[in-house]
This record gives sequence, C-alpha cells and structure tokens, in this order.
Amino acid sequence: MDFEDTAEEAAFRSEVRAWIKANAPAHLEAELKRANFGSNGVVSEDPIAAGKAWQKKKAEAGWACLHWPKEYGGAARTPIERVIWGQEEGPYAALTGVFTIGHGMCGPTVMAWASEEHKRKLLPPLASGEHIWCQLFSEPASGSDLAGLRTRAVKADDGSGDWIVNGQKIWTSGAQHSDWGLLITRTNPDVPKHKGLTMFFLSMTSPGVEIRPIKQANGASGFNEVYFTDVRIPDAQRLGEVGQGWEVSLTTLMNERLSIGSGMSTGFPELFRFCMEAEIEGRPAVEDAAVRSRLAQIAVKQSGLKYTGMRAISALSKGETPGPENSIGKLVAGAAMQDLAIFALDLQGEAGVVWDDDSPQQGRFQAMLMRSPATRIEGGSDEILRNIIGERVLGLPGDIRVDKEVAFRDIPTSGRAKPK
Amino acid sequence: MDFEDTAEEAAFRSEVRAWIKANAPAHLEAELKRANFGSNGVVSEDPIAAGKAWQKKKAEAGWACLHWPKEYGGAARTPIERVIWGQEEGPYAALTGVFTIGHGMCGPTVMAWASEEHKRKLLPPLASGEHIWCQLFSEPASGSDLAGLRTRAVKADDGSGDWIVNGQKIWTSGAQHSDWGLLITRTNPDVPKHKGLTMFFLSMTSPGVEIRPIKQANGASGFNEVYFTDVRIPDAQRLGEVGQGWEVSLTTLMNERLSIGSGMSTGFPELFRFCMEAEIEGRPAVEDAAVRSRLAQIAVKQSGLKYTGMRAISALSKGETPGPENSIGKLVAGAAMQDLAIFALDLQGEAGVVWDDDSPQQGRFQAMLMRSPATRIEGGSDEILRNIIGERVLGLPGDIRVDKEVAFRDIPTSGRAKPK
Amino acid sequence: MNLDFSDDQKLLRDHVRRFLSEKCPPSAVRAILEGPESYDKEVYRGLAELGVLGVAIPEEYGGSGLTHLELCVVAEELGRVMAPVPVSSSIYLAAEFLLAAGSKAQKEAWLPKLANGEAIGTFAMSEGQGRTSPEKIHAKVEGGRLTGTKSPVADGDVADFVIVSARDGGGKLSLYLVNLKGEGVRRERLESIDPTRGQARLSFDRAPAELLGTKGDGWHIASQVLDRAAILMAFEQLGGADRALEMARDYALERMAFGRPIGSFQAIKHMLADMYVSATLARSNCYYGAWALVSGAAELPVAAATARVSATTAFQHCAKNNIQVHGGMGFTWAFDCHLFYRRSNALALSLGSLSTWESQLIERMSAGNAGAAA
Amino acid sequence: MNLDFSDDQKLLRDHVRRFLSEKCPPSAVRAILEGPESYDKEVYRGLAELGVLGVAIPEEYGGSGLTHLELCVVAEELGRVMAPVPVSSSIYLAAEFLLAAGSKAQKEAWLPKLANGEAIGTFAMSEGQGRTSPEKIHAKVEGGRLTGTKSPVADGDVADFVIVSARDGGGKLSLYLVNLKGEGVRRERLESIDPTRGQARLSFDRAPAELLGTKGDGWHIASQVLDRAAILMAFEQLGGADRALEMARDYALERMAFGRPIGSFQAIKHMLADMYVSATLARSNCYYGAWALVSGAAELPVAAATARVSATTAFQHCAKNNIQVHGGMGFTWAFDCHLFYRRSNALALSLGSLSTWESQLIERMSAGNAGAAA
Repeated sequence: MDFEDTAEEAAFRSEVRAWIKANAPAHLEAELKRANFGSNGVVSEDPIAAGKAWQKKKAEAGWACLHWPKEYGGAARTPIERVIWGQEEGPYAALTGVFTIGHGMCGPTVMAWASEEHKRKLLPPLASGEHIWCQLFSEPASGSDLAGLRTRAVKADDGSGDWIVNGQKIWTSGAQHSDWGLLITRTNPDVPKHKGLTMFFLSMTSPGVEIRPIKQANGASGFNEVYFTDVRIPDAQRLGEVGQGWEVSLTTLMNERLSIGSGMSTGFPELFRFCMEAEIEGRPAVEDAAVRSRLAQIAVKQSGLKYTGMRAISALSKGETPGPENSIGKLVAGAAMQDLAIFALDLQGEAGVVWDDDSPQQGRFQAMLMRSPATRIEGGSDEILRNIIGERVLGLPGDIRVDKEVAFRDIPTSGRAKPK
Repeated sequence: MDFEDTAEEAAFRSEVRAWIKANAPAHLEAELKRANFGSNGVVSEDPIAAGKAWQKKKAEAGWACLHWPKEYGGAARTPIERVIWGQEEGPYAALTGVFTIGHGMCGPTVMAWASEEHKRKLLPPLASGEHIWCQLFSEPASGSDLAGLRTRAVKADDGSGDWIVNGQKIWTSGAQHSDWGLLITRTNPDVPKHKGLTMFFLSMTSPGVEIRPIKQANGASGFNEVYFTDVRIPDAQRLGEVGQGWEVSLTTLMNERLSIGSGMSTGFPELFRFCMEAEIEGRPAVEDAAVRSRLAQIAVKQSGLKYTGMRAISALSKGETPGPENSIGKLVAGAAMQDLAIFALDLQGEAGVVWDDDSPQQGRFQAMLMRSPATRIEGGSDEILRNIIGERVLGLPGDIRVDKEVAFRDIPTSGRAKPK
Repeated sequence: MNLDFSDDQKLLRDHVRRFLSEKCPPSAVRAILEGPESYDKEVYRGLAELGVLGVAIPEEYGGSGLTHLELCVVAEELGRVMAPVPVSSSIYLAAEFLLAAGSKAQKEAWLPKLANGEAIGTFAMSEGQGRTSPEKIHAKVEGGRLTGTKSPVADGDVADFVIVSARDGGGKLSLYLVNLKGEGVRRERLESIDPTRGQARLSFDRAPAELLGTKGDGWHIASQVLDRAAILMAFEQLGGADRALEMARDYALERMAFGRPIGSFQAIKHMLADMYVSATLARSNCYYGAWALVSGAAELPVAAATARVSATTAFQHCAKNNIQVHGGMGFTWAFDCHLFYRRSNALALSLGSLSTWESQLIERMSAGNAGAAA
Repeated sequence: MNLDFSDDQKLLRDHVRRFLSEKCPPSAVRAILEGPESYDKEVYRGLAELGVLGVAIPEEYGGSGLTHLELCVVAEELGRVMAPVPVSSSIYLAAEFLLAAGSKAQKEAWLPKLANGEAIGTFAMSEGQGRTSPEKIHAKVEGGRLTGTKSPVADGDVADFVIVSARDGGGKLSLYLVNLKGEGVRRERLESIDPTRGQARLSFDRAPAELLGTKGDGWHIASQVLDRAAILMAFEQLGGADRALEMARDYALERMAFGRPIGSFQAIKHMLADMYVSATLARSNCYYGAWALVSGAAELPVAAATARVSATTAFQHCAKNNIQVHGGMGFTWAFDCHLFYRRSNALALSLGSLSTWESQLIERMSAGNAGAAA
C-alpha cells in the first residue's frame, strides 16, 4: 500500500518530467487548464495545429504512442510507462485529444488486421500526428445496437474489385479534421446481422464523403454526421475478410475500454470549491447539513473513482492486467455530474438560471448541466454499461435476443409492428 | 375540487357513523390503533374471535361485504358507499383483516366461476365472518412467475372423478385460521404453462393438508407453507374448466388490484413526529437542513399517495372507474418506508441499533426496517409492479418470453443450464 | 369528494390545448430559442383573445371572473407545450400582487391591461447569487424613487412594469410598482439555461416607484403571493413532466434496437414506470394545491410547498430521463428533448430553488400543519 | 505505486478465509442469532490461536507485530462471514486505545490478553439517543470512581474491561479504564436489530476507574482512535458488501422465472451492476484508508471518513438489494439474506452514524484537506 514509484518507474518519471519541462508549450498551459467539455481550451492559436505540433515534437523525441512497436512509430514502452507519461504530461495531454481515437482505437485495429505494407504506411504518420483518424461506426438507427448498421457496401460492377459505399454515419468525433476513417459497412443483408458486416479504412477526402457537424443540445458541435454517396473504396483497404467486420470491430471497441486514465471527474472539486465560497443564511454553504450530506456522497464517488484508477495502475506496475473495475468510471461520473450540476444551480438560487461569465466559476455548473446528459450516453449508455458489468464482470446471462438468427433484412425496423 | 360529500353520500355517512358509534367494540380501539405489521393489534382477547364477532355484527345489520349482491350475503351498495364505510370504520377495519383475502379475492372468484348452488352455500358464511378463506397460489419455485407452479392435480384412478393433489404452496396468509382455500394446480404439464392449470376450492381440513408457519426475516410469522399429500378434491369443487385455471386466477388477481384504500403509509407521520422530538446538536432535528430535505421528499410522496387515493375515490363518487394511478401505491410506499427507517435509525445515532420498548416510538422504526423489505416483494415485487405500470399503463411491449410456446415440462428449471 | 376538475374546466383544457397545439408547436418554441425575440407575441395575443390571461381576474378589472382552478388548467397546458410567453410573470405574479395588495387605482390601471395582454408585468426580488432572504435585499426607495439592482428578473426585458421588493425609508421591506418605460430604468437581457424564457437584470437609478400594499408588509405579501404562484407554476411543471413522459414513451415504442422496440427492455420500461410514478404523485399533489388555492384553506402554505416540491422533482426527473430514453438523438439540438430539460431546470429555480421549498415545507408543517400530509 | 495488498498479505487472507469458511459458516452465525450465547467462543479462540487478533499488536505486548494492513485483511474476512465475535470492540477499539494512550503498565496488563483472546475489551461513549457529542457525556469520575450509564456498548455484556469516556473532577472529558468484573458495575444485555453482535447497557455506581492517557484529552484521543477503527470497520463492511453481492449474483444465476435465470432480466442485472459499482467504489476507498492508516498520512481523518461513508453506503445497498434479488425467499428466516441486512444496518450505526461521518468528512475536507479527494 503505497503511492511510490519503483526505482525504474522513478527514473523513467524524472526523464519524462525533464523532457516535458524543456519541451512542452508552456505558453498554452493556462488555456489548457481552462479546457471545457469537448475542446482542448486553446484559443490563442489554432488548436488543431497546436496539437499536431506537440505530437510531432513528442514523436521526434520518441515519446509518441509509447505502447506501440517501434516499427510503427511507437516506443515499445510498458503499460505503466505509458501511464507515467500520461501523469507527467498533465494538461498538455489535452492538446492531442484529437488523436485519441486514432491512437487508442483505429491504430490498434489497423495493427491487428491490416497487411504489413499498410501498417508501415499508415501507422507512423498516425503516431507522429501527421494524420488524424476517425471512427465511422454508429448510425442514426444503430447506436447501442451497433450491429444493426445499414450503411451498404457493394462490389462495383466494373470488375475493379472496388466497393461502392452508400449510407450515413453519426456521432463521428473529429471527422472534419480527419485524414483517414475506419468504416464498418453491411455487405450482406441476407445473413444474420453480425455476419454480414465488413470493415474498411478510407481517405476522408474520397469523393462522395460529406461531413456535417451535429449541433448538440448544449449548442456545441463536437460530433458530425458523415454521409456516403457512391464512395469508392479499393478492396485492398478492407480489414479482415468480407463478413468479418463484427470481429474486427470488437478489436476497436475492446481497445476503447482498455484505456486507463486517472478516473473521470464528477465535478466534485469544482462543487466543493463553490460550496466553500457560497453562502446559505449568511454562513458558508459547506457548513449546511444538507450540503454536507450531498457533498459527502459525491466526494466518496470521486475518491472511489480516483483510487479505482490507481488500483488499475498498481496492477500495471506489477505487470498484471487490471481487473474490470475501471468499467464503472463513466457510469458513476456521468450521473454524479448531472446530479451535481443540478444541485450547484439550486445553491445559486434564482440566479442559477443565468449562464454567463458572471455566473460562479464562469458558468461551469450550467455547462455541466447541459453537457452531462451526453456523458451518460456517449461511448456506451448507462444501460449498456450496466449490461456489460452484469454480463462480463458478474457473469450473468445475456439479454434474450430475437435478432441473432434472422437475416438482417427480416429484422423489424418499426416498433409499431408487434415484436415477436 | 373539494373534499365534500354529495348529499346522498353525507346521508349515508351519517347513518354509518351512527351505527358504528353504537355498535363497534370501543374497548378495543386503543389496541387496534397500536396495530403493527401483520396483526390487528388485539391482545386483550382472541384477535380472530374478536374479528369474527365484529364481522357477524356487521352482517346482521347489513353492513358486510357492501358491494356484494344481497343473495350472497352482501348489501348491494355502490363502490363509493363501500369507500365511505371504510373511512368511517377506521381502526375497527383492522379487526377483520383476516377476511381481506376471502372478501377481496376468493369471494369474487367464487362469484364469477362457481355454480349457483355453490355460491349460495359458500358466500353467505364468508360474508358473515363464519368462514375464513385463504388463497393457495404462490409456490417456492413460482413467485413472480405464478404460471410456473408445480402443484399437481391428477384424476383419481378409482373412477370417482375426484382429483388427487400433491405439492406445496407458500406465502399463504391466514392458512392456519382458514376454513376454505382457493387452490390453483397443474393438471397437464404437456401443454404450455398457462394452459395446463386448473382451479379448485377445498376445505382446509381435508386429509393430507399440512400447514406450517414460515418464520420471516423479522422474526414474525404472518405467512405459511401449505403441503398437499394425496389430498382428494371432488371434481364438483373445480372452478372453471380443466385447463382454464389461469383465466380463473386472473379474476382473483384483478380483484386484488382493484382494492381502493386511503393509500399505503410510508411511515412519514411517525418520522415527522420523531424529528420534532429528536435533537441534533441541541436543536430539534426538524430544524436540521439535511433532515428537512429528506423529510420533504418523503412528505410529498406520502401526500401524493394520499391524494392519489382521493382522486380514485372522486372517480367512484362520480360513478366512474378509477384510472391506473393506484398501481403506484405499494411501489412508492415500500421503498420509501425502507429508506425512512434507515434514516430514522441514523438519527438515533449508535442507539439506533437497540430495539426494545425504550427505543423511540417503542422501536417502531426498527420494526419498519425489518418489515419493509417484505413490502417491496409481497403481492408483486417492485420489479413486477414496474413491469405492470410500463405495460398496462404506458402500453409498452411485454418482456420477450421464451416459455410461452413450450410444454411446461420442457421449460428449464436450473439457471446453470444455458438459457435459450 | 371531487378531487378533480369540473367538466367545464375540462372543456376549457381541451379548448386551450387545441389552440396551443396549433399556435404553439415546438417550432414556435424554437423560434424564440434561436431568434431575437423574447417571447411569442402571437401566442400571447391569442391567449389574451381566448380570455385565458384574465381567467382568474375579476370582471370589474377586465377579466372573466372565473376561479384559479381555471388558471391551473391553463398553466398545465402552457407547461405541456413550454409556451414561450410571460404568463407566469404577468399573471401568476404581477396580477396576483395587484389583487392581493394593490389599491383600487392600481388595479384599475393595470389589471385590465394584463388581462387583455396589452401590458406585461413581472416581479423582482432576487439581487443575485443564493437563496433570497430579507437580509439580501438592498434595493431602496427614498422619496418615491427606487435605487438598486434586481437580477435575474424573469421577463424583465419585455415587461411594462415591475413589482419590486425594496427597503423603504425606515429600512423595512415594502413592495413598489415601477413603470419600466419610465426614467431611471436600465435593462439588460441575460443569457440563461432556457432562452425560451427571457431573463434580465434591472438597474434602477432613482426610478419613480409607487407603494403597493402596506408599508413594511413587503415580505409578508410576497410570501403569500409566491405560495399562490408556486401552485400555478407546479401545474406548468406537471404539464411539462407529463409531456416529457409521453415523448419518451412514444420513442420507446417506435425506436428499435436488437430487433425489438427499446420499450420492451426492462431498463427502459422501468425508467418510464418511475417517470410515471413521479408524474402521478405530482399530479395528485398539484390537485391538492389547487384545492387549497381556491378554498382558502389554512393549509395553503403547506399545500403550495408540497405541490411545488413534487412538481419540480417530477419535471426534472422526467425531462432528464426523456433524454436518456432517446439516447444520442436526445442530445441533439434537433430533437426537442433539450427544450424540456432546459425548461425543467429553469422552472426549478424560479420562485426559489427546490431546497428552499423543501425547507419551507417542513418548517410550515412543524409550525402546526403537521396533520396535512399525514 | 502499489495500491494493493502484498502477496504475503494475500496469503494471510487466504489462510483466514479458509479458517473462517470451516469454523464460521452461516450456521455458526445463526447459532448466536438464535441461541443464548453472545459470541462464538470457538471461533474467537481459533482466531487468537491463528495469531490474528494480535496481528497489529507489537511483539513486546504479545502480538505478532505486523502492520495494520494485515488487520485490514482480517477485518474484510470477518465481515464476509459476519463473524459473531467481539473483534471490533476488543481489537479495533480497546487495543488501539491502549496503544494510542495506555501507560506501559496498562499495555502490559491488557494487550497480551487481548492478543491471545484471554480477555475482551470494549469502548463506551454513547449515553443514549442521538449523535454522540461532548456535551452529551454525563458519566463522571470522582476520586477514581466512575458513576454513570453507557448505552449501547457493543460487546459490553461479555467484555472484561471497558474504556469509558467520562468527565473528570474538573468536568473535562477524559478516558478511563474500568474492570467490568469489579465492583459497582451492572450490565444488561440489550435487544438489537443484529443479535449476532451483543449490545449492552453498562451502569456504573462508583466503580473503580483508572485514567487512560492525559487528563482532559479524552475527546481528542477518542477521535483519533475512532478514525483508525472506522477504517478497519470499513473493511468489515466491504467484506459484507462483497459477500452479499456474490450471494445475490449466485441466486440470480440459479433461480428461474419465466423460463430464464432471473439474472437475464435487466431489472435484476442492472440492480446487481449497481451493487458491483458501490462495492468497487468502497473497495478503492478502503484501500485509500488502509494506506493512510499505515503511512501516518496527514489526510488520515479524511481517508477514514471517506472509507467509512463509502463502505457503509455499499454494505447497506448490497444487503438491501440482496433481499430484493431473492424475492420472497430473501425474506424468510431460513435464508441468510437477513443476516447481512441486520449486520449492514448495525455496522452503519456503530462508531457513529452515516450522517455523522458524512458531516465529518466535509468538515475535515474544508479544514484544509480539500485536495485529498480531488
């Protein structure tokens, strides 16, 4: 039970720390620390360019994609070294948020399924920040039920072997900045849904690709819709066999869940600070019994997530694989943040309705109120996460499935038709 | 919007009030008001005999089973008159709790399905309190899933036409006091589960019927197990056709849900009184902000249930059928009471663990703590109630069923076998 | 016993619902959300023409002289469609203040105009962060002139006059009526979590102010009127909760996942059942409030807090889970879920926050109305 | 970083678990629940023989001189099986008080006996209803004699000595050690919601009492020891939460309804997932507490309250829903669900109730350890 580095870890940490101190864009630190939901906070220069520059610098010094093999632009470091890097990088990590999906999900998928030639071509510029990747999975009619996707890829009738893609993807983060996309399509609707899927990668500048930002409920636009109209993809850009797309996608999604952070924030530090400053009946809010009870329950969630993350890091440090504990992070943090925001506004009284720079903490709680519903949905809704915990962690049986043995085209698409 | 009686209702109420004042066993009132979970509170004399005596007196004066036809021992009164009677009967209603299942569920089932001869024989002594009935439905392996019951009835091989019953029922309230029981059995395991059931009534003194009280988690014994060993039932005591038992049982269960009361208690009045008396840091607990917030949320639940009940009564008063609102009562009250009990103990500090007559309100909150888990399960668990609200009130589709088209004997009985 | 609206009141409800479904569809709400206007003038004019604004204003002051029950009916319908109009400020508050404490002249000057929609009134108490309490009111009136700042003031950007709580010369809290078109008034529109209802900061610099009600009686009158307004607001919240529940239910029936309507999954089904439970509790508590409002019952303060706490909880609960049922779509600007979410959280704060009303409920019950919710 | 127990500590855990699964099955817990005994003497003797009681007691006082981490491991295992033994009173409290404030003579007199199970100690602070606070302590010591009543005192019916908080001649709070086998002591066993752990009322009438620690330092010492005990108790609660979750999960896999294991229904599956979440948060917070306990960190008070609040919440949550998952069976005396339910609610109150610890957590964080949970 300690928070100390091993000797090797300490040596690595000081090396990292020294390099970051010498090389990080310190002039952006203040902006990065103000980062809010869905942006890295940089306003004084182009945030994407700043991210690319930082990634390039890291790559040149051998600090990019620490866990990747060297031949693909990585540094072949251990998982715990990656964690230590992340801790030391601190606020500067936000700079390269635009690469998260490429490095965390698309890269590993390419590594597992692409030809050696493609890997050597695609991965190094992804690692070095030259290329941005996005993930084209979700569709308007298939969110939680990803395998219900409808974007069609059919063989071109010109004998080229190319595929022609038509359809629509949604919730694509960073599509507008991306050079490459990882695209899952339906190539056969006459077999059960999981069996008729095929995975591709494609250039986002391919003719027929159209990107439209989605305006979110909170007014921001962190996501996009991507439309495909007769987009041509060479067969060589297929990942896995035809019909093997579901299996390929599991590589991507598993990598999504493997990512280990310091735990998501519930917003507790901000709320606590606010309750130290705000007053109820002339006394600090933090002295109010009702406030204390609410704060305490959120505090132990925040703390529990923090130390759950540290337990996972401890496992990595010993060369073990972390347990399933980290799956609770978003489930706990999303709901907690929403409750917290509502409570913080309540403490502001009638003025809580106002959302401007004069609001406490520049309107941070109003922003949390409006952003937190998305946290409870994106990347696996609360309900899907509870299913995953129930089934994969606790070993409970899956939901009864009515759509597994049926040809995709025979699965009902409207709820008004009576379900079987 | 008023709480006034119509002229007719007011006349009826004063007639009832006068009769009750003149006839009710006033010497038991104090004991009845102390009634706790699962008993009518009478200790100074035999509580069952006291209940029978009160029912008999009511019957002789024409106040028994107000909503039943006169030929079966009732008074052919309107639903609102029944409600008014209940309001005026007040604490004395607890006296005849042992008839609740007979009058509310068994009687209506007999009325709907028995021969005229049986109705004239069985119902008047039930109405007058001479006979007590119980309902033999649930089994150890079929609670929420009632139709999964296993108690077998097979035709006797002596050509008598009698049925021979073997099996076990559970959660039978009042079995030890009952003269008659309403019994659902499986007569055909080779057809789907809902189609192989048959309903009977039988004398609880039949040879082969054995009643064993169940000791509950709180130490009380309000329920029984009833074992059937080669119990013989004449075919004339069948209700409905062979295989029609499920349909017959729906009559019983529908009547269970139709009962309209003044709303279940969450325990709020007791908690409020306690918080007026208890102290936190030298001030009344009711002045503590955390206590206030908790109290307020329970208060509006208690109040909401009360006025939901009154809305149902209002509908009856206008000759309408109440809406589905009353289905929320037990769901709200059960969970609220459990939370409330835990909170009340918290306020008692370390002394909350003690459960004796010196505990606040004679240990009522400790009793609530230990009884409330049952409230959330009996007569439809929280989960079943949410299903009912979702499906019958909101019109959502039923759960996917894997057991409806299968012969009963082929339905898996152990979870370790993989479900289909 | 008749804890229900009368047949005539139900007819009125149908009437208002028809009008609003035609004139105030979600696109009208969005027009205010996204456009430069603070409220929907056409809808407001229509409501005035229907006689709906003056429904609880006596005939002698230009109203139709019906009861507050009719106003409850109207409020629920306005809440269902999240009507972007200043009814709560002008009718639940300004008109009620005039009725409760206005002089005959004041009533005659303003009530007919409020009833026919020609003028809009509002009420200003809060002066910034935190729960409003008497000590926090610093605005003052000297020599008939008001100086101070009130923020936020609902519909303060469009109102013609405002009733302000301020300190009189002796430092006591009194109420004043201030014409916002007059001198010494500065208004600033404020950004808020629910732009479909205007919020403003009103700054007064020696603005002419006339006393409303007895001097020194300001907190007392305001408490009474706020209780009445809370019941009407609870009906608005109830309407919103019900509509958010319906929207979620409809989507759960239509939306497919894994080959089934998502409403067949217990996670969604039970979420909807819990929404139904809280909306039903809120409805029953609102009816209790409506009864207290018209019967002049001594338990009005308890009934008001009960209805308000219950309806605030229900609307926030239903609006929040409506998004969750909708999944990603529920978080798009294009879907209407966020309109309910915004409104539910805005109304939870207007007239005082949930924790304030919770505290008041228990304070009032312990002051002697303990039997009320037993 | 190693926020985990060491391999040796895990070996100890396996060892203790094996012992308890053999010697302390549910039937042993039931024997105490239903029988006349206050605790399981055989299990207690066995724990002593294993060296488990003295695991954190220095060798010079008859212990094995390991760390409190080993004691955390033991506590979790005791919690899993709801061992009906007075370890929390005798070891987490009495021994810790002696270690924190006892004179050499006091330590020598009692610690070896606590370590080998020959004697049982406990701690008595509460004098009745409500949160314990200094003002509520009326027991007093004059001329070395204690007079007053303490209730409830866990394991007070079987303890050999008790450490009592009482007022000294000057009215200041001090701690005293009282031999319960001596004169002037009356004990009454109290009925409780969890009869598997004895509770008693101790009445003292001029009972000989010797000072423990510095005069007037009673509240301060007690706070420090209670913080340490709270972390150990949190591990007991964590063990109980985990075991209740496992029991519910196993039942959900086995029990069939509608032709499927009930664990395949989302209502049950998601209930279990939420139990897992709270147990996982509690485990992580307990490890934080364990770290603070052995590292002597300045944030020990915050860590103790964090672990305690989290573990209390988790155990109550898991024990409550374990019954719900079991349905009717869960409410029978014959099933073990109520053992967890009783224990979870009893432990939630021992050492001070949940609301007390919640309040303390935030008070401590605002006193300067704000960064701790950030």
